[in-house]
Amino acid sequence: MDAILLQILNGLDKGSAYALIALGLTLIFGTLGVVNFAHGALFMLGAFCAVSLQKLVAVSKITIDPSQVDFLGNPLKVKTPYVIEWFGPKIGNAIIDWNVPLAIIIAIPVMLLIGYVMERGLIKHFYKRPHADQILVTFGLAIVIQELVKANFGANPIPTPAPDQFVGSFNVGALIGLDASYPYWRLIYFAFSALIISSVFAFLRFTTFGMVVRAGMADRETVGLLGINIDRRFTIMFGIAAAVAGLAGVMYTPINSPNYHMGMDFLVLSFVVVVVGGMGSLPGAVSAGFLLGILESFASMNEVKGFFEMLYLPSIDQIIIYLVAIIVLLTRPRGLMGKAGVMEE
Amino acid sequence: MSKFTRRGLIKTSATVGAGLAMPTFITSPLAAYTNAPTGGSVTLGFNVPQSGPYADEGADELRAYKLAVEHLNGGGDGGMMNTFSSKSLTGNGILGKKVEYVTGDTQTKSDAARASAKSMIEKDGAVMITGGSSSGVAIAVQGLCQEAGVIFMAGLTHSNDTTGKDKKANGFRHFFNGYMSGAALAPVLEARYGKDRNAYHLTADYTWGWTQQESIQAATEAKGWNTVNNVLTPLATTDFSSYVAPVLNSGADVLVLNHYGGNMINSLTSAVQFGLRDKMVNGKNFEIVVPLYSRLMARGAGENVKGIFGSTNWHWSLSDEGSKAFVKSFGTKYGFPPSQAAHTTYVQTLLYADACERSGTFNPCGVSEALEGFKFDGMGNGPTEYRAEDHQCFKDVLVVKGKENPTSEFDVLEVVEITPRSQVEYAVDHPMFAGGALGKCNPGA
Amino acid sequence: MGILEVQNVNKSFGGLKALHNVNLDIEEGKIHAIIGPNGAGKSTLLNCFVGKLTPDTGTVMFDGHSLLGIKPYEINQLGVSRVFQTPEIFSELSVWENTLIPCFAKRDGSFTLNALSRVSDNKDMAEKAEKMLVDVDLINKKDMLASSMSRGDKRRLEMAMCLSQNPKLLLLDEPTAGMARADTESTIELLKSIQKKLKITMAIIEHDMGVVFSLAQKISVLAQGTVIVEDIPENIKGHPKVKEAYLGEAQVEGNMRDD
Amino acid sequence: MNTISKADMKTLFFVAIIALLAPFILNPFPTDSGLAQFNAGYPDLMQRFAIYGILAIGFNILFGLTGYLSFGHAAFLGVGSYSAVWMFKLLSMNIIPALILSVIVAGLFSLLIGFISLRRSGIYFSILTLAFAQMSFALAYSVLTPLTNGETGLQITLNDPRILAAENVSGNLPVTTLFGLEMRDTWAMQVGAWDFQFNIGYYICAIFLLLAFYLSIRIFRSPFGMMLRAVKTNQNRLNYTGINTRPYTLAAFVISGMYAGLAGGLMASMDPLAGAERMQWTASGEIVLMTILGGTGTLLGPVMGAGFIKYFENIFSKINDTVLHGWFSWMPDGLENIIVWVLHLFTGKGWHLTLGIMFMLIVIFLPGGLMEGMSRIGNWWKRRKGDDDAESKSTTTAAE
Repeated sequence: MDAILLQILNGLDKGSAYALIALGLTLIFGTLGVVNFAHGALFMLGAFCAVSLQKLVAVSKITIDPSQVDFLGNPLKVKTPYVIEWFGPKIGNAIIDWNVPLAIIIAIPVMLLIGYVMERGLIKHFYKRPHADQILVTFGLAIVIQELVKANFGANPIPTPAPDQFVGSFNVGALIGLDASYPYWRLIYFAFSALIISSVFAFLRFTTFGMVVRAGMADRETVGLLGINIDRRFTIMFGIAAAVAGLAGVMYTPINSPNYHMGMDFLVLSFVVVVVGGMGSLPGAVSAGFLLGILESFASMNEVKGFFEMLYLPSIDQIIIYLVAIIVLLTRPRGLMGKAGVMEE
Repeated sequence: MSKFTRRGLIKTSATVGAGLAMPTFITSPLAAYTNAPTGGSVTLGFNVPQSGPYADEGADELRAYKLAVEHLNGGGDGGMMNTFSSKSLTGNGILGKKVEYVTGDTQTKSDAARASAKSMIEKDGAVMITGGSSSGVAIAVQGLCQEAGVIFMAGLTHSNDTTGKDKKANGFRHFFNGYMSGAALAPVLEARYGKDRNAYHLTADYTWGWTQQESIQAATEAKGWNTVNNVLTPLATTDFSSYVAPVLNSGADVLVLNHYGGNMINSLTSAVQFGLRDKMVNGKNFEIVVPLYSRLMARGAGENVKGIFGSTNWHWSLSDEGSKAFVKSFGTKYGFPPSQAAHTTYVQTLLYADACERSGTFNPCGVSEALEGFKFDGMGNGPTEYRAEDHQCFKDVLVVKGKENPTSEFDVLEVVEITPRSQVEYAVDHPMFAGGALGKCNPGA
Repeated sequence: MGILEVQNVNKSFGGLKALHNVNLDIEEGKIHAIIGPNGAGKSTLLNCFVGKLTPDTGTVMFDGHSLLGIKPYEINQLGVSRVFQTPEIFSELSVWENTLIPCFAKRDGSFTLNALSRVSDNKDMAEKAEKMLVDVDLINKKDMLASSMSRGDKRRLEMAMCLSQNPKLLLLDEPTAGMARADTESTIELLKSIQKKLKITMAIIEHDMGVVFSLAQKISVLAQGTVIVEDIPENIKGHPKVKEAYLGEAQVEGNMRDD
Repeated sequence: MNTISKADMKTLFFVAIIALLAPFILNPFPTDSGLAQFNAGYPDLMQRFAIYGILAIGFNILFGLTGYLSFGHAAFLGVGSYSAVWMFKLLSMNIIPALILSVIVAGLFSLLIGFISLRRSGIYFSILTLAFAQMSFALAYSVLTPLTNGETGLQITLNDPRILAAENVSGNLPVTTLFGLEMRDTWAMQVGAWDFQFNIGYYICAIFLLLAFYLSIRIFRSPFGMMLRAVKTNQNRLNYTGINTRPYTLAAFVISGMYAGLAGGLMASMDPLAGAERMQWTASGEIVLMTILGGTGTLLGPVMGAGFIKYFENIFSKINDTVLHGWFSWMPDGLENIIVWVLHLFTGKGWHLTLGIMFMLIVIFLPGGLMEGMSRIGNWWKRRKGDDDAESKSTTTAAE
């Protein structure tokens, strides 16, 4: 039981990242009709917002300490971050320590801006072009973004730890009479994702803006005929989608050290998630994200692997996502919640 | 239209005619071996990952190569050439020819690596290929060099197979291997953690992972450890939480992570997040072991590596003369200490050059003969020997531990023990290295 | 006994009953029009004939075969062709190639991998296609891209493609919708001449009462998912039930008066 | 010959000439000049141009003609390579049995995957093919190691059985041959400062490329090809014309799978190694990029796209700082360093960046891919020469 509870939590956690990226992809696809292969790159950029902030707060004053030597035998250069100089060790260290949560504040405007610029500068010109062109140009953009990040930050992962308070784990199982400890930060990640997802849904559901956008997603022309500037709203939605991906990236950094190709690692999986959920369906994207996350976690359990090995399917964890995608698409032609006629031509 | 065509045609045929009239057709001179250098220079091919997850490692390798070329051509402070026990290198290139080099991108894919190596051989006339930072790539390129008739001086490759079942006469490996990691680590682990331990292995599900796991399992079991489980993890895994979570309830008190690179960082991070290191199991502190460490990659795991044992080929904090000389010239040139990848590739270049000098030729068969059974010192790691039978280098292996109080961002690992060479040696026909044949050296052409 | 017999067909979408006990009998060789106000279920009914929808209950028999549960291409192979509201042609192919496609389609639906001969080497097909284009007066637009033609020409092309298969039943879904007056007239003439020459049974769904009354030999009026009247055109005009069904649809009333 | 039209014959002839003279055309710069870096006329890259050309031609039959975007085509390439290497290991080093087996195995594999995936269309089809290919990759990399040799890739070794081959006494690995002609044999010709390489393997690849190209012309112009284009533009009308599209799409899928198998087999014949990465989604993506970059649905485009990407991968990645400094050494030091620093971003390890930028530029400004660029240049040239309309029109069609 403990093991199952743990794997459900793991699944929800993995699913959170899938769901957030898939949600953004679907928002962009549903509003603008654009297949955005650069969405993984936006996730990665979010993560690098945290890395940049980390580098920024670590900018240091260098003093020479003759009592120590560096690896070449020269006097050691001691670095003291300016934030510590200015605010004293207590606040300074706290700022450095709370880098990741602070990065959220920075990431929101930055990602909104990046999304806005991307849409106005590039994507806008591709609305009427075939999906293949959209894929190619956004893929090209993803490579460019990725390589620029690599040129700046290198290819190795960069550790960006969570604040000290959140290091360690919490016995979630104790709440229901089991014994299952789960890391704090992963719990926070899940809660944060749930918050973001529900705010996006609430925003679409309860605000006038959201209602117009939803109406536009269903029938763009009619809403356009009503004299509403739907394009402008869709541009904003692109920014929001970029921000969602970015926030997913920021919060993900303490879970796994970010590197420049983390976006590509998620991209293909997110597309599978979107399609399994059904192209254009927001609830579909979110539920497929969590579903695949949980299935992936269960597939990695020794018992499950052993069971499938008896069925001559060794290493089920390698293929589970793709296998599920195939089964879902063959039994439900348009994914779990897809609408007819979307992207089928 | 017709006018234009006719004029065009006349013009073209005139050019062709001129081309045919001019030529002095010379087919390439009959050479004894592939890419025999003819002019005043010799070209080496540095084939390293420049894109993909190991790009930083590749960049460090490339820095070391450039340094080695500089030293061979008489520039800089000469680095390890001054401490190297063989004194045939004099700083006037190799056999009097200036050393030039070409670089390529392996992309850490065996296919791309071979394409890149082929272009070096076919287009640039490289007479030796070196580099790489994964066993798959090393074995693939080693096979190519064997076929093409050039020498391959392997870079980072840790799989037993490189000098085991996939060994080739034209390929040489300076780096250590999975077996040696196990042999070096096991006594240290026994001393620190005791005889009565239950180990749980997480292993990258491909050839290197398997051989690494096999080696460390055998070595620790010989010390009395019990292996609880070995779980294979897919290469593409980025989040290891679902593999780490079951470890606690398995009854194991040691977790061995047979992962490298990004996989290692992520699995170690997950394991630490799940609080494994704070747990007591069977009345003992729970421990994590990472058999193969790379300083560059360990940095990516940040705080999480502190106090965790592993093995490494070389480390810049070594205090022998060779290491000191290398760290000095590398550090002066680039401003930070070299990684083990840089050390390996630097040494490999020097060793190749030296073998050419000693044999008096670039012919792969001559070079190979000079390297086989070659004993040397002064290149870090103490007295070293290239074994003739499998072209594996035998030298001391370092057991390291994540440093508790690093003084700089490069100061991630500390050397716990230098395991003497005798302890990590094995017979040529050891079962983990069986199968495959070295074959004969191939000079190509 | 008609060539197409529809008996007790019911179809609901969720809670909405689109078709309710529809009975229809289309006689061989006649032009049969199905009319009705918006939302009466005309299109749903048509989709049940061609395999796009399967009725919940009831039967649709064509020439002794049930049309239920079989694929559109199988229905076509039985001899049913369909003309769409917006012409469905191969818009990225030339007019010439458009007409060739039905020529190459085997009536038994068998597949042969004819991948090595040139299209133009198949002389009999080329002749057949050429004749087809002459018939619909498009021969001088042979090399045009189909998408660049006028709507009337597209309709004629589509009609030609359907007719080249010698269908036993031709289904027309608002064949003159969105057409200019002149195009409408010529389409009516075309249909009349086809019917005269080839004696093809036709079922037409139409909004334009002018077209209906100048073409149809029999009319079924559909309202709220059920057939309320089925009779010859003369009796439909001014039928109280029909008036009732169309009540409020002033435009249609106007149309009827106009005639 | 009446089997293909004059215009197509011209195109074929053009390709044949280019293929024949490739060692000259691709080596425009003298060997010792700084620009020699840009020369692509060495055997391996020329072979790759031809092989990826075949792959892209085949992919175009599926994507360009039929409109089905497969994201898993690399799987067939990989399967073809594995089959070929196994033939080298088991039978002999002759490439003919290897190629035959690769085409057959890839055909069967694509029949299986196509049969299932073609039940869906649009992006759902793409994801199904992607899923199959990724599963193949994952399994080939780990579980199927006995069959594929996993991470390292399948290679020939000295102790392979090779039942049809004579006893190997040399102690060296045998090389791939065509009835005694060694694939790696190269005849080098020096003309002045130039050095041209004529490689047997390349010419064999080129012959297969021409055959593949010829076959693709035949398919494009055949009733089958017309039917495939009809599938792309309007499946609905086809259905209402009594045509079941499944056999057509499946045939197109299998044909393009067999092309990919042939390409994989040739790849292994030129260099007897089959790596699992050949099946990864990025490899499939590369095929898609090649086709779109060159010009989807055109005859020549995919081959050009393939050449374009392979050129970047192999040439730009080798331009390192030393090379750059060599080029600009005539400049004043400060300026030289600045220029090298800027270019350094785009070459060597930055070649991906250049590739990404090129993708974007081409897609933005040339929606029809490189072929559109070609025809634009052609038209511009025509207009400059004051040719009449009819002439330019006929050439545009021919270029297709």
